Amino acid sequence: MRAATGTQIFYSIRPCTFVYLTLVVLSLVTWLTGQLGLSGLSISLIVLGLALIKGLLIGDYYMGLRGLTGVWRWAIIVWLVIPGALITWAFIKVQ
Amino acid sequence: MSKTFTKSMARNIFYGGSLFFMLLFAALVFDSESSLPDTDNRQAITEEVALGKLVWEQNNCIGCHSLLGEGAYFAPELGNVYTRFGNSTEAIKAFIASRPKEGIPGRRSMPQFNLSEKDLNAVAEFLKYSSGIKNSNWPPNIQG
Amino acid sequence: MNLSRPDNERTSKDAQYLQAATHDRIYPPGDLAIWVFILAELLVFAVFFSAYALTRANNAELFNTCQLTLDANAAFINTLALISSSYFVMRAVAAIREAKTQQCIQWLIAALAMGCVFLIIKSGEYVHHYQAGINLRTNLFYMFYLSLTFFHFMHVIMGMVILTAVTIKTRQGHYSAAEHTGVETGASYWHMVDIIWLILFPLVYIMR
Amino acid sequence: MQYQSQAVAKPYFIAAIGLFVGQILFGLIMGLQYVIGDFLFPEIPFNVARMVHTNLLIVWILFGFMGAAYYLVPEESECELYSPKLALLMFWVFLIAGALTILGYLLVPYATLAEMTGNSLLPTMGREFLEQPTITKIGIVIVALAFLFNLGMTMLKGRKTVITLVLFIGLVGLAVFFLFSFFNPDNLVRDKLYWWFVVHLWVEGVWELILGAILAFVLIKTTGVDREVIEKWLYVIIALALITGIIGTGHHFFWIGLPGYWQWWGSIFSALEPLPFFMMTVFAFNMVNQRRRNHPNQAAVLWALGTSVMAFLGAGVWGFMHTLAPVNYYTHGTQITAAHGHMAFYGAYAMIVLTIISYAMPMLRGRKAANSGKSQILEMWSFWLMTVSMVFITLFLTAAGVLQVYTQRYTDNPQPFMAVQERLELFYWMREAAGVVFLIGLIIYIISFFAGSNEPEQA
Repeated sequence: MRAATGTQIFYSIRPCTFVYLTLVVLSLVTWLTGQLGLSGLSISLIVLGLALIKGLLIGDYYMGLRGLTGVWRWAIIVWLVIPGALITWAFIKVQ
Repeated sequence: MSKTFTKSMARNIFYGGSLFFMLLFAALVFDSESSLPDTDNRQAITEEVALGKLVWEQNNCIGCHSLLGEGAYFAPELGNVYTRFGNSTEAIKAFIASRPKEGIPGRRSMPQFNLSEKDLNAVAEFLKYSSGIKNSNWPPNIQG
Repeated sequence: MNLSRPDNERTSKDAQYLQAATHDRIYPPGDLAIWVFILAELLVFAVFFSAYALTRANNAELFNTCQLTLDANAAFINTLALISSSYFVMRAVAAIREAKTQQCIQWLIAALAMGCVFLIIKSGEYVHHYQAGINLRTNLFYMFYLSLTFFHFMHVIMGMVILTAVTIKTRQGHYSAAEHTGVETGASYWHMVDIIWLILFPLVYIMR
Repeated sequence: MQYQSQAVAKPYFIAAIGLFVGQILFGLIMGLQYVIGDFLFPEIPFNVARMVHTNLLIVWILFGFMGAAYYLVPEESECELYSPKLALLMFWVFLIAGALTILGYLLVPYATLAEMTGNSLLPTMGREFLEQPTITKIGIVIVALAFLFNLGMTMLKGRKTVITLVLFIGLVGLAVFFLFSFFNPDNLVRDKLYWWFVVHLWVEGVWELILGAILAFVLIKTTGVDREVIEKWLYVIIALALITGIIGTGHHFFWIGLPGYWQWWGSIFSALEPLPFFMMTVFAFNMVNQRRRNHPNQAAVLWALGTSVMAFLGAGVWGFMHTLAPVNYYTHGTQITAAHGHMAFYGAYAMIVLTIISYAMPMLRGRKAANSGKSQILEMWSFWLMTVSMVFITLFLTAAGVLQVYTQRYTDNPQPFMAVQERLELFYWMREAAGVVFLIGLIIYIISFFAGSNEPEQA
């Protein structure tokens, strides 16, 4: 049994609603990029960057990793950064 | 702060995860089965080839050779022996039939299996069929 | 932008949150066992994503051509569905923390409904591909596209099974403000399903 | 020994060790045939020696698993075995069937054996590791069913623990997947596809559950760490093993005529297969470090730790080395495969059986917990001799494999198979030498059962 001391309450609703709206807007931008037929390295990398930011927001605010002192938050960051870097490298290679 | 790490959750993950991946595996195998006619050279499977496979098995050829890379590594790969022997079943038959009974002093030698003409033909046809399987261009070269 | 800035009306509550934030938390919410599983799954997807990008590097023309045959609109709607359901799940966790069981159940059902939307739209895409004769063996692009999305699709189903189980247990009164690890555990898994799609969507549908 | 019926494990363990000796002798014969091609030809051609070598391996490991189950299930369930008589009967059935099969391999040509046993009625023979006559295979199924029935009934009437449950799931899986050995279509591609359902889903699937359960049992007993903790780890490890291992089967589907997507699915999942083995190593060392007591049987602890390390090296590292499709394209079916096979089988399955034997045998032979110090020292010597020589066998075969790949596969001027084999002779000689050291280790292992047997237990 865990005591309800408040230590378990680590994300409040309002910031998460902001996060939600941010995620919607960023996804909209991504979608519009496709609709406008934008392509090329810089566009791709911006889209990728947005995706990684979205991932970080989910990890921090929804998964509740923000403020963790141990390795767990880093696990998600590393998960975002390493494939992100590999994808970036692969896209640069094509050009 | 205490960490929550319960046995029941670990158990659920074991059962759920295993079931999940078994289903995924089954789905992939099912898809593979439906695609096999494109690659497995099944139109070449005659009764003779089927007999050849039985001869292959009943003489435990896999105990020395590999076939499509699987088996023992004591003797050459035979998935492509048909092409290596100049697309000739005759050459395969001649090789098998001419193995010395007492071996070759100091060297590896294939046993003399005393196959009947029918079995000999069949196993050569089986190897010819095997060489027609589309297996992503393996082995890398003719030497197997 | 400081998203956790305290608001006047909710000062006491937010002060509590802030206190929580400064308190040394080491472990993420939910059962640690699910986090081991989540990391393993994320690892698989990370490798899959990287493999996609690296293969694309050698087949850019093929990938760019085939990408145009995908329905980015459907994928966008699916993105919204998953983001929303993640938000709903977050609300469900917040509700159970305040012992609002009924609200928790409602949010969970809303999240499940969003999951259904995702499955329906994605299935529609698959039917479309199937009718066009596209399968895992068509070419490298479709191999990756179908593998990645189908693998993710199965995770959505898995996540929905978990959320359904959590909903039922919530309804049966298994969780309280003090003890609701199960809800957090299910939520964490569901957010993982979401986070994967958020990378998958731009990578496979948009980036070119 | 807490329950009378645990004693049925003893003949199983003795048979396992006996067959192990046979396996090693035939391994040495084969090793010699690699360099002196006509050694024992035509009396024992290589294919016969290999069949005996691999089949003895499978049979003695199975004996070990059964013995382990008969030993630990009563103790875990806290009740006597449902039917010790049935267990003993099945022991003799299995031993006699196994012995007859091996004698059949050795005394008559394989084709004659096939004819004698009516293979053409239901052809299942002549496929790697599944060379047993169809009748033997049916016998194995019957023994397995009786065995599972016996265990199941015991578990039903007693305490249900995670260890017995996991062990039982593993053993049921072993029996179920073996049924695929009866499926042998004329289509070579489908034959190979389902053949792997036995071979891969055994060694990289359900056997890992058995391995995990036995290891967990020995660790609970020797370290005194809380059962709850160990069982949690066990669940996580076997979950990861199956999550990676099931789709990991795809690493066998690269070059046998199956669709190309297996190269991706198989590579990705099997690349993660080392993870559960790594966790197992961490787990074993953690538990021993957190031990609440020093168990007098230090040899058993050594075997348990050794298993976790060698399984990780053999199955994990050596498996990963050639599991990625672009690498495997060149290494498939070379001595690299042989190297991996040797260390993985020894490290994971031979060693876990030796672990449970090491733990249980003193009790089965009427001691309280452990052998005398003298006996344990000899046993530890045998551990190091066998393990280190297996590392060297693996290294020499790996070196041979690398050279083989370079001269036969990864080159513009590929040499014929036999020409390459001659260039590998030095490595094969060194492998044989390491094999002799392994045999010496095994002999010392057997001596350790008799040395100091009238001396008091190590405290």
